[in-house]
Amino acid sequence: MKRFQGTNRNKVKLKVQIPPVRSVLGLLTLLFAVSWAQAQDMDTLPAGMTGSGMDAVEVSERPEVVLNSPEITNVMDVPSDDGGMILINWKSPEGDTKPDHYILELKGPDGLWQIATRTVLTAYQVTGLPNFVPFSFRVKAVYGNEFTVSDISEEVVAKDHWVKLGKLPVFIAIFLFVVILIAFLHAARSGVDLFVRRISGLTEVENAIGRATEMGKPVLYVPGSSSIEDVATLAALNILGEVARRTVHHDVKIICPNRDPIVYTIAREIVKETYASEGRPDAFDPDSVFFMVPDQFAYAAGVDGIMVREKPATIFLMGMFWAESLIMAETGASTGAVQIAGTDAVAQLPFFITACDYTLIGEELYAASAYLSREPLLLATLKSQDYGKLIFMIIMAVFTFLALLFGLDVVSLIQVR
Amino acid sequence: MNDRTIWEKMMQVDRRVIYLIVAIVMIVPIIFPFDLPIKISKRTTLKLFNAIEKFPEQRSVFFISADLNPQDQPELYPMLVSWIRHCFHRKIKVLVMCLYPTSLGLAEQALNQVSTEFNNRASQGIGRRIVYGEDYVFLGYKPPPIVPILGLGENIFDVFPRDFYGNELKDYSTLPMMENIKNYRDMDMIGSIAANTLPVTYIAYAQARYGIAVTGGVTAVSVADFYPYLDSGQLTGMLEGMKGAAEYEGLIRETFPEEDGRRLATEGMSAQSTTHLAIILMVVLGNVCFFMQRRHESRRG
Amino acid sequence: MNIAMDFWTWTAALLTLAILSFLWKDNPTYRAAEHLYIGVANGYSVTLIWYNVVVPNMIDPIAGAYRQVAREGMNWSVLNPFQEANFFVIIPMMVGALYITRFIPKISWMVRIPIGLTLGYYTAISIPASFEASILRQLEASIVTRAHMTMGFRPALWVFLVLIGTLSTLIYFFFSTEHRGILKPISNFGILVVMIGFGASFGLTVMARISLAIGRFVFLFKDWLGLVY
Amino acid sequence: MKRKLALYIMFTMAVWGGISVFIGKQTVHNFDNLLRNKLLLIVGAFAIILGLGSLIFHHTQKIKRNARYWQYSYITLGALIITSFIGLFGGVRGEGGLPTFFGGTVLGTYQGNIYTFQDKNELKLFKADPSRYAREDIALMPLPQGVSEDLSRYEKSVLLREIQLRNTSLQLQNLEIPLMISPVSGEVVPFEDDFGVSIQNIYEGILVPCGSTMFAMLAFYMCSAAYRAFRMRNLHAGVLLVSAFIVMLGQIPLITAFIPGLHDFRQWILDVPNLASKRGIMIGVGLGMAATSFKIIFGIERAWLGGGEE
Repeated sequence: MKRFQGTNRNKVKLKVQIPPVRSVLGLLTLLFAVSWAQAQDMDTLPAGMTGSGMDAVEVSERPEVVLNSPEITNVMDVPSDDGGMILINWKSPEGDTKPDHYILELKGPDGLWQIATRTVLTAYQVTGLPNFVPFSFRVKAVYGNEFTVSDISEEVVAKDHWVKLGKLPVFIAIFLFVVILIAFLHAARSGVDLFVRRISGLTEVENAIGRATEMGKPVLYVPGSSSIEDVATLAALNILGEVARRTVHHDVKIICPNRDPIVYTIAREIVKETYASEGRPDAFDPDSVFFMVPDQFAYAAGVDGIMVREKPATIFLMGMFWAESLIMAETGASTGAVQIAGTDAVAQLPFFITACDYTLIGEELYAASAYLSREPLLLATLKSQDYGKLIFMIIMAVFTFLALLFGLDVVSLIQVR
Repeated sequence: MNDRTIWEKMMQVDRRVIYLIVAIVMIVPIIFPFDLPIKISKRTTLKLFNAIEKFPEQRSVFFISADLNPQDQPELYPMLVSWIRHCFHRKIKVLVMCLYPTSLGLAEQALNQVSTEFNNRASQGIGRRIVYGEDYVFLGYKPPPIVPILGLGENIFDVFPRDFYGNELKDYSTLPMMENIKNYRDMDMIGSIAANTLPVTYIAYAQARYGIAVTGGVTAVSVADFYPYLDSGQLTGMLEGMKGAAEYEGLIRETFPEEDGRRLATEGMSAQSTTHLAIILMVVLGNVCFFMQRRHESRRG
Repeated sequence: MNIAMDFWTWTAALLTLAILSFLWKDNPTYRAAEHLYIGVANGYSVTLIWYNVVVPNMIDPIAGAYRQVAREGMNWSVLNPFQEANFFVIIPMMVGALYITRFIPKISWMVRIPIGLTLGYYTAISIPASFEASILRQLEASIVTRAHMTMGFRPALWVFLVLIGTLSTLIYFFFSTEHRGILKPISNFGILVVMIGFGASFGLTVMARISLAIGRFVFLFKDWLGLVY
Repeated sequence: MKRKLALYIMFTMAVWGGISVFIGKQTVHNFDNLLRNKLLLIVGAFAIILGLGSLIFHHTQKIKRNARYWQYSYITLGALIITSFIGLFGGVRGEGGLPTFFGGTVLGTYQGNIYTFQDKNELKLFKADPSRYAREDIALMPLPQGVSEDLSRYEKSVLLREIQLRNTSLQLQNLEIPLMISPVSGEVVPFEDDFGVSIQNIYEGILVPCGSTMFAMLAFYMCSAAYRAFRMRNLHAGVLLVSAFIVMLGQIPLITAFIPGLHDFRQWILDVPNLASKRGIMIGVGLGMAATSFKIIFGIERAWLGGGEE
């Protein structure tokens, strides 16, 4: 078995000259100050910051002025969407008097005019329309108690399209991630050493199982209380394999109660596979991984019962948890077991941190199986996760820089619609 | 080991002692509740209250999506009751719907409770009578959640042909208020009472598409999830857990002197506050013991 | 004093007490309540699955399709899965039945087929979902623009601070290099921000959980014992 | 080969699931919905058989081996069988083969115009003669023989509600009353749910109290966790403690009334550092999720295939 060898491994060299802390702080302050000063000079609000609601436009009471009607400039099916949407633009009426607001109306095949929206803007995206049904539109400009009406627009149908362009940023991000992943997988296959720093919660896993052997007591593994749809459950199942491997080596009993029948099926296969691959298929107890109950608190009650009756030496609480997190963690703490928890449920992390000995916070849970196994291919996924993060950090910093200093609309580049 | 200091003993006190203390500070105020001064949160509770106060009488409609479960009852039920009370006082029409079958009982209970309160007062000559169909309609439940959330934007009669009691929704002689309500555009605000992020779903689907104001009544646990929406103005105020409900009860009591209904959240707040205080004292005590013990040890070398 | 005389109120009250007794220590009443709870919850979910999944998605379509064929004779529409009544559902039922091959050692490998189907689909749809909701939307929200700067000095500063906090948190979770040099103070700041966030969650949750316990005691004292109005 | 087959199936499903998100065509959407909401649901429903098999095996093993506390396994198995029986045959809302209320049998319904009035907060129910519909002279007729005037709780609540809703104390109402043979007296009486056990009774009488009590125990656990773990051992623990402390204090009306600025400070903690940390964790988690998903889709992690033959 490959073991973690800490710092004497080859390190990725960080050759960049590291600036001192003070200059980083100074730079940040400077950026803030410059952009602040720039923003104060602007006399108009940038787009999207105009006040919303009716109070944005002053009502003027001048009935003698002739009120002009608005004009529809553009009616079109929203391109590259999943259908049901039509975009309408119109021009505000000429003249000094500005309307309070507009009423956009639409007419379907039933021939009745219906209100689509009331708005102060001069564009609107109608949603939820049936596809391939013609609709026509008109805009009313409302001045106090009076209004003027635009000409009726041509008929337009909403269509669904093959490619949703609004999702393009998601596609690019995934593509980028896959490229990084494949690069690292390639590197791992060709034997490049992938460095990962020490993660304290994870190095304790070995020790904790060692402790269970000394005491001759079982290990309790709770793979979260969610179903397979939660990726955290998958991560927990991956870690289960690593924990089971160590229990085989130390010849300790593993107890794994489950809440979801599909998770139970996979968990059982994983433990069985581990016993087989470690050459001890006979030692696999089919009753060690079992299904308990699909009810959230009944599961917590049952796990509590196992904790106080079986008195496991080590308890793993991995995966997705809700309110039952502290019920399990506190009961476990009262039995004196070593507890290692890991979840990406941010609301439950504080409880694990207070009640457990070691906690894997958020993405550490996802890093765990790679870290524990030290298998190059798994480490490659961990590295891609890490470098993906680096790229997003850079984007965050650079885009802020561009937006603040040059006022570029960079946010729309990554906006998902 | 006789040289264990009092600090050390206190630090390792049996957890059952703590449980006992908690139980006592919780039970005593339940049996003997007391009143507490409550500070109103401006950004959340007051904002919502003022928004509802500004609705025009008689023709405004407050649409409540009551999605509370029995386990959230202590926090969320008082909110529902308060909203209904406020609307009835202000002669605002109330439309109630549930997205989960488990919420039906509690929603109906709240409506019955408030209408009985008003009718009892009315029989003594105070206030007005509440009539089903004129002042409120209970739509019942329609799965899955996304169907009514989106469908109500188009046509309420497609989603709910009948109300919870089996009356035709289009039968305007029994349900006169439905004559003027067709979809979100005829409603003034959506109030979503839920222990999860349903208010966000309403923002995403109902507000984004149909431009209706949305407010939320949420549990204290999930409050933090909603602050971004409160900042951006997508949520018109909200009620935060039992505290928010108690504040709202107080506001109603202040504004409408005839209101004499039971203030569940305010009552619960006394047990809540004592327990809170107990926890805070325990944390302080735990730390005092910890530091005293450390000083003791360092002095001994 | 106005004790409830209803059988189910008593059951509920006694079970409540039995489970609360676990706080003292594991005891026969808790063990009985726990085992009862697990058994009943399983039985209830069997009922729910039967009436919410099996009946509407398997029995009703097949029975409907059978009636349709009996009435109108065979036509291809009964194989259309989009139709309410159809025979098509038999195919996923057969795939689902492969789960049961686990009990037959010779063909037990077939259990991997339904697992693979479920696993593949749910794993894949989580990828775009997590990129969109957890990454791009958060990225979008954390970029500071000039619009933020016009909101006033303090809000602008806070938005800036949120960005710095987010970046430091991310650096704390960066596994590929040791936290040395400039990274050390930044990642230390990151973990401090994380801890403040966790403290806030903890503080918020305490309030809600107390409400739950209060609700339980109100049940015991009001609905059961009738001590409180 | 057998492992490869499962891997190929998994990969095909993954490609479909991943790509369908980017396609806007309604037909694709419809098929995806069918797959998710119907087909995979049906496949997944069979897994519960494995689950129940495991549960029963676990408990029968315990009884067989006379393991510690084996007696309690009888409770679980008994409760499982009884609840499933009542649920499957009674139905969730009365749609089952047997009547909803196990123990009483609904014979049929009594239909007719029922005249109700409220007198000193007591409800009485009489049959109204439909031929004389005029409001003033409704004939007050007693109910048909065998139907007692005492109504079940449910009917009382229905009538009480009607009276409140209609804002009147007099009401002509068309009602359907289920009838049953009383197991006590053998007479035909209005249906009483008190006689039997329905799955709803079990849900409300056992599952809800057990669940909410487990949930409520959190309050106690939280206090003991706070007492034991909230100590300023180091900087991190200290920061956690202080921020939790301020948020907790800021929620107590008594205290915010006396300490100015506390309320705003609590808000600042929620709005700024809390938001920053949650955002950072979320981005990292999102990437971790993607990495884990790809690990499975690319077949790098294939423990789920289980052991045995290739």
